[in-house]
Amino acid sequence: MASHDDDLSGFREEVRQWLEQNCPPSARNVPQNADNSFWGGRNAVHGNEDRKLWFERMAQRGWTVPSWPQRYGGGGLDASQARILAEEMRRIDAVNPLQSLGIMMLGPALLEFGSEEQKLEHLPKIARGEIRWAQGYSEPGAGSDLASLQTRAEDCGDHFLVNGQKIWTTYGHKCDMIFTLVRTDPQAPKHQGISFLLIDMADPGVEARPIRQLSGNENFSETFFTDVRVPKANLVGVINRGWDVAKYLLTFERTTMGSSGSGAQGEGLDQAALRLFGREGLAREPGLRQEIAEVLIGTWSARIAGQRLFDQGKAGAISPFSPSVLKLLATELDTRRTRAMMALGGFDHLDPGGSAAYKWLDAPTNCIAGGSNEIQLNILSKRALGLPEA
Amino acid sequence: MASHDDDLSGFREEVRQWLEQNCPPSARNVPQNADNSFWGGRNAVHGNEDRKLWFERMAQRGWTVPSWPQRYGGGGLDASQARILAEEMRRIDAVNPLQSLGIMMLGPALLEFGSEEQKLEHLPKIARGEIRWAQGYSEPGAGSDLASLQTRAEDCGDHFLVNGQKIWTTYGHKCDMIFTLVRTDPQAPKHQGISFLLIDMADPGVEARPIRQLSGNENFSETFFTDVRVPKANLVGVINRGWDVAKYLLTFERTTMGSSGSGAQGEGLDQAALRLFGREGLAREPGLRQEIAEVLIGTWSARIAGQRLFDQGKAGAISPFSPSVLKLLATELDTRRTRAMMALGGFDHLDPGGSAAYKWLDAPTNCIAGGSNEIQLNILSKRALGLPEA
Amino acid sequence: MALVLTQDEVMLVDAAKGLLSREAPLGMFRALRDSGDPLAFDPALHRRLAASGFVAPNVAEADGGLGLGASAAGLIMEQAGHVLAAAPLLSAAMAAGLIGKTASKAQKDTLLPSLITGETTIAAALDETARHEPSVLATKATRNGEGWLLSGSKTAVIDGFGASAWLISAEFEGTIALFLVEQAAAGLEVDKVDAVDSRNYAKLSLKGTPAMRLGDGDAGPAITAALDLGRALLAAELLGICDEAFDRTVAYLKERRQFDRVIGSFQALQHRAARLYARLDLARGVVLAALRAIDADDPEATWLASLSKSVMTKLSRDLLVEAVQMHGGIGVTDAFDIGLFVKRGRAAGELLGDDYFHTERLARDYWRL
Amino acid sequence: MALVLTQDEVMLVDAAKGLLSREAPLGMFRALRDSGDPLAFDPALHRRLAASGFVAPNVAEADGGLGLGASAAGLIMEQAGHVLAAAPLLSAAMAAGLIGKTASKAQKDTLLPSLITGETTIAAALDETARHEPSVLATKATRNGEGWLLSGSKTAVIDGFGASAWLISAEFEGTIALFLVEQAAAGLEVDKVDAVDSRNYAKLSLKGTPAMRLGDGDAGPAITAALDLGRALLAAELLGICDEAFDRTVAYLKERRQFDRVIGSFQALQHRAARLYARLDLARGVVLAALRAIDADDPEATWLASLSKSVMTKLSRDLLVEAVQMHGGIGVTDAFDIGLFVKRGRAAGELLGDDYFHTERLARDYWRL
Repeated sequence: MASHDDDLSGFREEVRQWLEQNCPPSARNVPQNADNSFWGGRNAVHGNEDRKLWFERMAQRGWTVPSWPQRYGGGGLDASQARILAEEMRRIDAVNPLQSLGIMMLGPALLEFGSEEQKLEHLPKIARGEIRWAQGYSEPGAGSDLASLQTRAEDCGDHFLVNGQKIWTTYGHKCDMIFTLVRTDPQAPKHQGISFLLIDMADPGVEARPIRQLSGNENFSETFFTDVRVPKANLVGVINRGWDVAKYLLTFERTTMGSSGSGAQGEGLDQAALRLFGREGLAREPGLRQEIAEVLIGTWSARIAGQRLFDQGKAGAISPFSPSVLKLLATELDTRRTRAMMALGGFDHLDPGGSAAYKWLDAPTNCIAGGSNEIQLNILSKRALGLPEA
Repeated sequence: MASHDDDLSGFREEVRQWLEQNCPPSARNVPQNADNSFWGGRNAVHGNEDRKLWFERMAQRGWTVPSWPQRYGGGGLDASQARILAEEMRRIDAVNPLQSLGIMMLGPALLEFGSEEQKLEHLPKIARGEIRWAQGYSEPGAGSDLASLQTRAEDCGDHFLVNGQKIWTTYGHKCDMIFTLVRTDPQAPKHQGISFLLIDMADPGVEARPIRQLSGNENFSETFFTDVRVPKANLVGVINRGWDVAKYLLTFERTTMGSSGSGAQGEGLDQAALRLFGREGLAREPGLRQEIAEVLIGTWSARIAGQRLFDQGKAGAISPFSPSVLKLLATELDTRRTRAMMALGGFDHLDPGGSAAYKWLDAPTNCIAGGSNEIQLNILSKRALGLPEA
Repeated sequence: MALVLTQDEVMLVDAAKGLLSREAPLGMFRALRDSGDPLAFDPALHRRLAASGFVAPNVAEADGGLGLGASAAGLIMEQAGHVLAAAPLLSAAMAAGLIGKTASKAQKDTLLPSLITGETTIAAALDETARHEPSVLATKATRNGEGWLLSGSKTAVIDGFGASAWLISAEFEGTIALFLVEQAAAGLEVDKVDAVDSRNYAKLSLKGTPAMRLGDGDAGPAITAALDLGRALLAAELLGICDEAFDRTVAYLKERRQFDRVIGSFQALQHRAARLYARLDLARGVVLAALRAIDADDPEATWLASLSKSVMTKLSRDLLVEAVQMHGGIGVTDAFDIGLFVKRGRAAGELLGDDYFHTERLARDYWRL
Repeated sequence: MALVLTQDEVMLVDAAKGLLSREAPLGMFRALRDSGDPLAFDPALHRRLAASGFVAPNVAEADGGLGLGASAAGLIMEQAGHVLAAAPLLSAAMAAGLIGKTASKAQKDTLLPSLITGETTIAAALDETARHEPSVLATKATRNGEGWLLSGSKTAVIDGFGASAWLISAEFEGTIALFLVEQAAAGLEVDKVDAVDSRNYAKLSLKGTPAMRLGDGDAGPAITAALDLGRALLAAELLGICDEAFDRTVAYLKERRQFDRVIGSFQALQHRAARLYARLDLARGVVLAALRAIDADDPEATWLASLSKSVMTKLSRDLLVEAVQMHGGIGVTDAFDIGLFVKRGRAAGELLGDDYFHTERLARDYWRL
């Protein structure tokens, strides 16, 4: 134990020094939100030269994806080391060098289900921010009932011919490639005729149209496929077994959504309460104050849950239901938090350009996306509790 | 309008004077709860001589059942007059002279479905408190799914032979007669083979065993029927159409439960908060104070709903779903109110002999009885909203 | 008065519903929003509503109005909520209340006729804090010969941008007084404020701005009454918004299919919808009780106004979240209408005090804290 | 320490579960309750638990204990919650904490050995108000030669009836001090208090009662630490109670048939059960975090103790109501066991502060109010 701990404290020291030397001041203390993030891709846009440098230095060490194997462009760190890196980055408030669904979603799927060729082809490009990936799951008629999807990939010998429509493609209109679920066997039972396919969005027949949300943001697109030719090499895993890959990835997505909510970005509700109300004001409106206190209690509980999930991971004792639990509770808490923040600012927070209104209008999306919270409740009641179908 | 109003104010004056002269002081300011009520019956017990006198005087005028026709022992009052009587009784805090399921439940059913003979036989005895009635609906296997009841009444020519078991018979062990739902056609679809039967509990083969509740109270019994012979004259309404009577009565029960919760008996939560906390203490615990305030808001809203229901009744515009709405909200509010009262008193309210603990332990019963709140939600979603079966 | 609608009121509701659905369908509000029109309402629509007697129906008959009271104003607001009609109905009714309770005969004769016809719009500027707290009053009035000058600032002025005039509360020698400031007044700055519901709001800045005082007594009670009227009317509008959003949601539940069934056949959704139905039913009575009490000059009116605003703000918050959730992905797109209800619901809940404010107001009043 | 159980802890839990299910099944508690035994626990059971090291496992090794800390005490309490074992475990652990942090070596040597073996029971008497508010301290100590005399009263003394001794907080010359009062002390009146959970509680009245002071410094921090320990242990017990009530409810949902289906197939009930599962999962981490922080002398321990008590009190209130409702009629009968969990859950939630108290404590601390 002691010697591993010693190793780790040496590692921490090394990381700390490296970060001090390599993370430029303007890559620190940057509000970490979707707009400020570097997303990579063929049309990559860096916030500024310093942040570009920061990204390149991190990519060089494989620390854009610290725990991926080095041969795929990763840093090859173990869980403890990766955590130390994250902690040290947080200590100096370094901005995330590269944000991407490739890192969060496709990478883990390829590591688990991809062929060696696919790993060597795609993972380094993700790590180096060369390709920005979109996720193509939901369809207009297949939301909660994802497996009823109708986008069709027809086997044409050396390629698939893809026709159909996806919706809720995160930043689809800004992405280079998309990993999709497509139906390859229309005759099979609905979970058994689905495959997991990688499609280049620059290919003829692919069109992505942005969707405007309540907040005015355009974080999603509709994506249309019209006679798109996709090479067979782009099939991940076994044909007609794409649902296995999807299930695996949905769990990742839930965990991400479950943890992102627990640490609110930007000014916290607690601090806003002090700033807007002052210590005396907190006594004047006991109802709102109690609501804020309850949201804080939820936030602290969720943080502990994140810590516990990490510890369980290290101990190899993660419950398969934790992602659903965290996704459900964190997204609802987030909705409640943004509502309390709206109330706190009263008339001033009705400003559609302000961050309070923006976050409040965006929060419900996460209760629906990534498997609606009703789906999480179904998962928990059916699988965790073993309650029977009607 | 004006002359009717004049009539009413004359009536009010008359009622007020009569009450002043006829309601003895010891029949006033009596906490109105089950234990203090006069329930009538073959083994009737009066609180004291004055209250006995009060009951007799009221029964004499038919004011134990003010709005029933006079020929059945009632007062023959119209809705406005009945309301004035109720208001005037409340003004001097006169105790209810006679409480009974006969008044609340069986009477309305007989008025609607009974034969003239049955009305003349049973209604006056209810009005005069001679017979105390129990209600025999639920069975161990038929709670929410009431229509699946199995107690059987076999047609034996001049009588029915009844066998089976009822549960949750309110004060069954203290009652003289019971109105029951029994299965008269086991072959028919479950809602169509049920009849509404009156059974004398003194008859051979009837046994009622009290059930002890969480609060220690024994408000209910299990009731067993073993080869009980019931005259055919005791069938109310059409054979195998008892479900119509049951539905009609369940609506009455819901309305009663929906309105009883809105006016908490005994010291209110609001007054208790002042007494136990004082004005300053209310500021010291904002969370509990907010909870109490929200319960009060619910209470006031429910009172307005009661007023509205009355006004709708006068206007002939009652929604058929109001009973379910009020039953659902009032019983849940009651549970919440009793919980807040428990919290208010802290350790002292854990006393199992105290009224706070007693009410808290009894409150959940009403969320289950009278058609569980889940059944009310089913009624609302299916019938009020027209949402389809699965 | 009874908590059921009279025959006349039923006819009024039908008329309002008919006119609004013809002249101000929901798409009109969306088009107005997308146009970026700074006025954020259509004066022509407002005058058409006025022509039917829907603007400030609470002006007394003695003052040349219909004398239909808060009840009529509320029923019209409720119908306006169904289509999100953007017209300065709330400010007109509040102005009518304020003028009716404070102004001299001459002032009434000058102000009310054009208010009723919709030719002028008069906005009440009573708030000075972001979170509604009418006890805060820093605006001051001073004498200036025969007239008055005002200095201070106001926020959350409903229908305040481009108004013909503003009714402004200010402190004058220790009492609360009410003043009228005209559009062209010197030292007046009116800033349009954008809000999520794309309605008309303004902030006012007053620097020695000439003003006319309405009446001469303590305007405190009239201001409280106008705020209570506004609260009850917002509660009525929220009721319309909630009814509409709920009906659309229930319809969607019957139409949208997933897992080879309409999603409205899922019992978990059914029970959630049924709970909302029950709460709506209860709230309907509370809103009507508040309107009736205002019309009856019942001393409980102020208390019932807070109750109605508290109940409807809380219910609308819960209901509109459920409406979005039950619509799923489509519910969070700007192209779909449910979001328009969500945004207006939030703003209407916030204006003149949210549920936290009113619950606290009730508690303080009830316990005399 | 990590928020997962160590191997040793897993073994401890198994041992506790095994012993409790053999020696203290739920029926034992019911029988004890029905017997009306004024002690409300079985001393023989307590000694058997002690023999396995389950009583006051938090006594330090240096003081002759197992030194397993709050974590072990909490895990045992959690298991006790499953069977509602009535034994003075909570008071023993709190007494161990108080003595460990305040007493002299000689005092520890006198008091701790028999506490650990279960031969003596020592109850902490810290509360003076019906609603937990430890800042209220009216009990006074005065010098009496070499000793002290106490005057005042205490309430909600957990396991306080028939205890061998009581640890009593009192004010002495402006500081908070802790005293031990023996059973036979003059001027001491101990009244048993009945409670819905049929456990052992007492009120104490002290009139010039001779007492021994533990240590000589300010006992305030030790008292706060003991209260926090008690709160975390009650949270752990509530977790066991909720887990058990929930498991029984889910089992009932799979068994009870209505409308020709098991009721657990109704989606509305499924989703309600799933929500409780999720909240239980979250709460489990919170309780463990509080126990771990206490053992690590983490400055956040006091804060996490309040968090755990707040979260578990609220969850238990909601969960136990649902447990009754989902059992239907049978759930409200005295003959059925679920009600025993409801009653103990309420009392455990109330003791040492409910969710309202602890939410407020967190808020005041967090915002420095």
